[in-house]
Amino acid sequence: MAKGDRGAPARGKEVAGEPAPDFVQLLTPDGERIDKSVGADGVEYTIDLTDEEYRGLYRDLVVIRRLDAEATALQRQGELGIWASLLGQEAAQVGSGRALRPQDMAFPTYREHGVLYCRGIDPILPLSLYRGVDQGAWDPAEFKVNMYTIVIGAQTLHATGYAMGITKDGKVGGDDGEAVICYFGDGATSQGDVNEAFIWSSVFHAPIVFFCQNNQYAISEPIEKQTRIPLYRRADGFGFPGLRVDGNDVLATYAVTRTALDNARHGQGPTLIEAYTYRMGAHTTTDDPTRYRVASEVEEWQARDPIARVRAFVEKQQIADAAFIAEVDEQAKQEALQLRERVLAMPDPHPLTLFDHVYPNGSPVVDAQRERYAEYLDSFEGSAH
Amino acid sequence: MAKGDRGAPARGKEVAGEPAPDFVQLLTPDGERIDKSVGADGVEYTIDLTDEEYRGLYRDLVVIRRLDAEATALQRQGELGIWASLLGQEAAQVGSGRALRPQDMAFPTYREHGVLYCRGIDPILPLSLYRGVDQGAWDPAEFKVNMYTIVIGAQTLHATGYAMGITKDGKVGGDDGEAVICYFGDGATSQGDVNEAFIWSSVFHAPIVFFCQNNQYAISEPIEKQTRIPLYRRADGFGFPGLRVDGNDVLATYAVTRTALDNARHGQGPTLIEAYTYRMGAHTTTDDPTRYRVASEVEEWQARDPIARVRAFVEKQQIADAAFIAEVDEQAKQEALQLRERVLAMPDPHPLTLFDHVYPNGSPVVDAQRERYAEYLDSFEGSAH
Amino acid sequence: MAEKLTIGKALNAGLRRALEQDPKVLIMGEDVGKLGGVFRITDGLQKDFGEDRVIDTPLAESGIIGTAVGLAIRGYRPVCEIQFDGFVYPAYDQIVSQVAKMHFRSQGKVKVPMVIRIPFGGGIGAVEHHSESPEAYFAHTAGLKVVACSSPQDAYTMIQQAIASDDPIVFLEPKRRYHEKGEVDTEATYPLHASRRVRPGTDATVLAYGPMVRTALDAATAAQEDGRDLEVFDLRTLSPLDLEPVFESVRRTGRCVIVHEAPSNVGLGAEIAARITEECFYSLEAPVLRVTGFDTPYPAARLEEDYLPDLDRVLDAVDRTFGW
Amino acid sequence: MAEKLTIGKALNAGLRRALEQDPKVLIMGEDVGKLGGVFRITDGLQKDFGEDRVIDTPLAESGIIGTAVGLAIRGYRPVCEIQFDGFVYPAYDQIVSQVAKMHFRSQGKVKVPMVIRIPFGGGIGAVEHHSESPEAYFAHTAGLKVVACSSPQDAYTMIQQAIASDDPIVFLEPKRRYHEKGEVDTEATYPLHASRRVRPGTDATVLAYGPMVRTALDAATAAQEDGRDLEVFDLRTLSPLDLEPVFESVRRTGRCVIVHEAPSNVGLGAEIAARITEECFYSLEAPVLRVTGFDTPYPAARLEEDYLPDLDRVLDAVDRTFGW
Ligand SMILES: Cc1ncc(C[n+]2csc(CCOP(=O)(O)OP(=O)(O)O)c2C)c(N)n1
Ligand SMILES: Cc1ncc(C[n+]2csc(CCOP(=O)(O)OP(=O)(O)O)c2C)c(N)n1
Ligand SMILES: [Mg+2]
Ligand SMILES: [Mg+2]
Repeated sequence: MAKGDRGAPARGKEVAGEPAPDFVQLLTPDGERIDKSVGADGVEYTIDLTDEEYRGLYRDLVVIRRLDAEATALQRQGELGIWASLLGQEAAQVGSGRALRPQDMAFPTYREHGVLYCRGIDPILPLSLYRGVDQGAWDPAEFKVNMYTIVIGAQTLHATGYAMGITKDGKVGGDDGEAVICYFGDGATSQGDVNEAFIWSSVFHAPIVFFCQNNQYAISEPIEKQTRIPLYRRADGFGFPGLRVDGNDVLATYAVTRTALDNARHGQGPTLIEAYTYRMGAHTTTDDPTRYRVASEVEEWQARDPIARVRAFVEKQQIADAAFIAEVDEQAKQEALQLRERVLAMPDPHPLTLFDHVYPNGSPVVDAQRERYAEYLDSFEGSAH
Repeated sequence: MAKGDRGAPARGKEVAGEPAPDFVQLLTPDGERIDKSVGADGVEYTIDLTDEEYRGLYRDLVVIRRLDAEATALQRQGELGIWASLLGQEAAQVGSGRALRPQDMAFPTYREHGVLYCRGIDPILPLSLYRGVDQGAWDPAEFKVNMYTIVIGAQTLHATGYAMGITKDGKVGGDDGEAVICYFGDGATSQGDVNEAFIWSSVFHAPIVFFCQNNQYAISEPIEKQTRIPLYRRADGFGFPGLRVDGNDVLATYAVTRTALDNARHGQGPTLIEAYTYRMGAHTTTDDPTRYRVASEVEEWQARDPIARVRAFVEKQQIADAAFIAEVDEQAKQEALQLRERVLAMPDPHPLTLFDHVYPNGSPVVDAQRERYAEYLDSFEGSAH
Repeated sequence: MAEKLTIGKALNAGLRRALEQDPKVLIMGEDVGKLGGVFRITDGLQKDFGEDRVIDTPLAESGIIGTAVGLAIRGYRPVCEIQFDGFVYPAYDQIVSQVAKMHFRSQGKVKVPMVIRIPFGGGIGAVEHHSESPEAYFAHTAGLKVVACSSPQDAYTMIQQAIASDDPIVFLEPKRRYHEKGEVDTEATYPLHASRRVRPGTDATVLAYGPMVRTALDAATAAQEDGRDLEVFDLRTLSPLDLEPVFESVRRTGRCVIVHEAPSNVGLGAEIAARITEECFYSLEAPVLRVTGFDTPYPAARLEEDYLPDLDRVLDAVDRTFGW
Repeated sequence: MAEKLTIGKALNAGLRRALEQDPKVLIMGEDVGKLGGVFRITDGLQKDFGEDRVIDTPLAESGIIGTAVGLAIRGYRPVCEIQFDGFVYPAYDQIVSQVAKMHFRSQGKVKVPMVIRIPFGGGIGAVEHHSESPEAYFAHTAGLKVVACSSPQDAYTMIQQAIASDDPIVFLEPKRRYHEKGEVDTEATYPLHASRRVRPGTDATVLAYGPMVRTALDAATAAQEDGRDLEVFDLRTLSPLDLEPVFESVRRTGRCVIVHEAPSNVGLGAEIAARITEECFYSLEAPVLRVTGFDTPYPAARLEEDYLPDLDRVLDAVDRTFGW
């Protein structure tokens, strides 16, 4: 698949240098604002933010990228077991993450570090999972972000059920209605669970936004291994709207996600958003993408960087000056530094915590094993062992 | 959902008494031939059979219904453990079954007795399964019909894999190309496996026809519990054509299935056919449909009977005379009688066959259990036990 | 208040009471609403509690369990019906990787208080996939609890206890016994996760659960005629097992036979035999023997009487423990 | 011809030879093609045998196994890679209800000669779902065979035998040992479904398979220093088990310890303990003891050394059998 300048092969042929008619874009790679953009759902999208808000988005993007780079470095140095970098997907995550209202609930995969950041989750928390210290450190109820899900697609059904619960609670139909956003990748769309989630959401008219980050790869497999047609069109067969957005455009992503969430909370049912983006790095730190993709492809996408275009925009529009840019860089640096220090200081879990929380009500079998293991550990105490 | 005269709620609103524009119909419930009918895929369908062929279809329909009634009676009399009647779905099964070419392969559910009949499978063979004598009596390779599959949707992946094998064998691309037909119900469309089968078939461009008999119910659940939009439209989201046919019209069903199979064998990939029909009887003999549907609905569908319209047609067109009609009735009666006698005469399996065929290469564990059980059975020999 | 109910009706009454007592309880599954389930266990519940609480779902087991997880996270207490044992496997991933692990992996922050009801076992003359005994698959899965009822009383009480518990519980119902009747004391209280001695005896210990409890009791009655006094346990909780009372019994009798329908290989019987041997090593007069389904797929209906443990096979095993 | 290979490379060489020898052999799975698999077990095979025979599939495990069934019916011999143990469950229905039963239910008319390769077990410091030991779930399933390799020689030989067999086989690969090296005789022949004594000894019998074979051998070496001579078996075939040689050993030693990573409850160890007790009742000096993962979900990586059986825990169990 040729990946054109705007990266938007849509229903018909992709026209190089032009966004396909149904690819929502509000900020070009050069930082030019597009006033209005019509989606595949026939809706005209636009956005009007305050300067403060534009600067906020820029800040998010920069900080998130910096923290991500720090995590990658920490992994290289052996401080994390593995890391799933979001490099290149910052706009998709910040655009959608900032579009959430406080009452909304998010169900992430394992790569949504940017979304977590937008929800106010301390960036140390996802890192404990990747360090191997725990398997989920933040409280989903407190931050309204569920735990990471590693089994591909499983969270789409959880999100759907949660959304059904919103309806049962009578929390749809007004501005204060609640909605769910469910994240998943292009590869995930092939899983039975994800398609079942589409069916259930449609049948129960659930207040949910399916947010697919099509980063063009599922580990080594390009999108052609999962579908012959654009992914957003999957929604057609299930009876709810689907649309594609430039996932490297934080403004367009914000606009379409905000609209879809608001539709959901007002009782208009599900939407599938395909955020067309690119995984600039490896799948995870254990992956070697040079085995399956060419450098020129990566370079093409480099030219559509999600941060560069916002910077160009805020500078050209004089929304931000050099001092602001420098300040954000400094903030990012400081946050990264703190993150590093806190990762290094993270204590290992005590062996016996292994037996905790297997069941809310406990189990005599687990208790006996804990006790026996404690005695066993004690038996080494003082020995040269 | 109101079920109109032609039973074809399609993309827009259903127009009572008129087939919706994309519902392929070539024979009205009154037995009037429609010359041409355009499907949702934009294709114009027509059919031109010889009188002999029309009579043949009529014969199939009548015999199949009669055998089915006999099986239901046998179950009532305790001779079968359970029976899944095809009553009302004869046209969908004969139309599609007769559309198969000898080299094609079918993957049925548990209700495709009519398809089996068209493929030349002795009707006693599926009955041994329902009698509890075995779990699959015919040779799939001989008749090119795989075993019945009871786990909803599982066979759709088998069918897809088989179709991928056809491509690997280079058996697509000409008139002698092979194709697969995969049967499933409206309820099955909600299973992950079925949607995965759509994805795989699309991605691998497999020579397969997905034949969904939408008989309006999955046990007690009406079609609205599975989808908000017509089922044939599911294909849109996966990138291959889908269309709806009057499943009570044997001619239309034959025409669309024949075309779809020929497209597949010529390398044009999958098609989804939704045969819009009705389960006139209970789900199985253990079911009580009066608990979940009203008599008037059944009566409405009675007026669209798949056999009555063919009879009206062949009589009006003088393709068949009273003698022919009587002869077919007599044949059906005779075949049913023979079936009954043979069911009653069917021997019970020997206890030790329980241990047969667990593994192609056998297993010492199973062998030991067989041996021990044989000794155990022997120990009762001669005892009053 | 005591009344005579079948196991099926007792389950229905227990579900009804759970729905009455906690508005967060939901029932979901295929055909559970208007039809009341293919076994009528949920009969009348949708009529009385509405479509919002008794939900006819799309035909997708992974969807049933997966959305139930989400509903549980939202604060609901879903009771999922799997129509037949053989149809639970499409949901297996959601059950073993999500339901079972959620509380552990969240360090207790996320609870998924769900009940997964499964009519299980054979003996009803059904076609394939309708007579499976999948309990070992769940008992081997840490994070799940597994229970099986065998009487109307337990059906009524245990289903309510399971629903009230915050643990995710696989609830196995002995489908071939749905029509068996017994007294139900609607106010009875006793622990959910406890085995029960259902017949005292002195000569050998017989263990069973679900549909095989009746078989074990019948065997004990028959053994009485031969002058053998069997002690019978209904295990009731399959994970965690409650074996202390069993150990006490085996220490007395020195002989033990375990009965279940599931295949022998790596079944519950293996675990129980291993544990008893560990705990009662010096008391055993013979190895713990297992009377189980064979290590073959569940056969066609006309072979199931051969496949399933029955009174004679239980007695044969008891005999063998005496002949050791 | 003998050469020194890692387990990973031996598997690769075995797969290559199978592809060469039978044009019906296919390899399919996620990332098995261009990437050569996340563990590089299929490295270079797509390049040499083409996309038609080494197939990068959509991301759907049920699809992988389900289409492989269809390909097998069509006459192919698919070798399916499941990327990690924890991702086999979406395919569980296809495996236990379709793959396992097809030959039986068709009375031998339909064969599905498939191999399902699963890198299994922990010890690699991974995140959740990447360190599971699901063997009991498959061994309890009649109709499946289950084997585990533990050395380069077996990796090379067993993978070819499994592919050549008409039985459907779950093939477990000890992922944490992929990099361990050993001699491979490419012409070696021996049976697939046989356990193997990998260390003779006289004092107690230790049983292991897959990644734990090395652990058991290390324990035996350490025990030697304490003056205890342990006999070690690599079980190799987990279903059907090949226990005759083990019985012979236990009758000699009177003591037995089983080691596996999977949780204890209803695990392989339970079956083996039960069988040994049945067969060697009068020879046992102590009950058969199990050294296993705990009955908890697999923990975070920094706890896995506590979770996993190691040399010390094996020796501790051996000690306990002597203290009985
Ligand atoms: C059920 C399951 N199968 C396989 C895997 C292994 N795996 C982890 S990530 C991944 C690719 C996911 O691709 P995509 O959905 O596009 O998300 P991305 O990683 O690109 O964000 C795979 C195959 C898994 N985690 N779960
Ligand atoms: C996986 C699975 N779940 C549940 C069932 C029980 N069951 C048997 S038939 C059926 C309804 C099937 O409906 P549909 O697909 O419309 O086919 P129909 O019976 O109407 O021909 C159900 C739920 C099953 N066989 N398999
Ligand atoms: Mg991706
Ligand atoms: Mg139906």
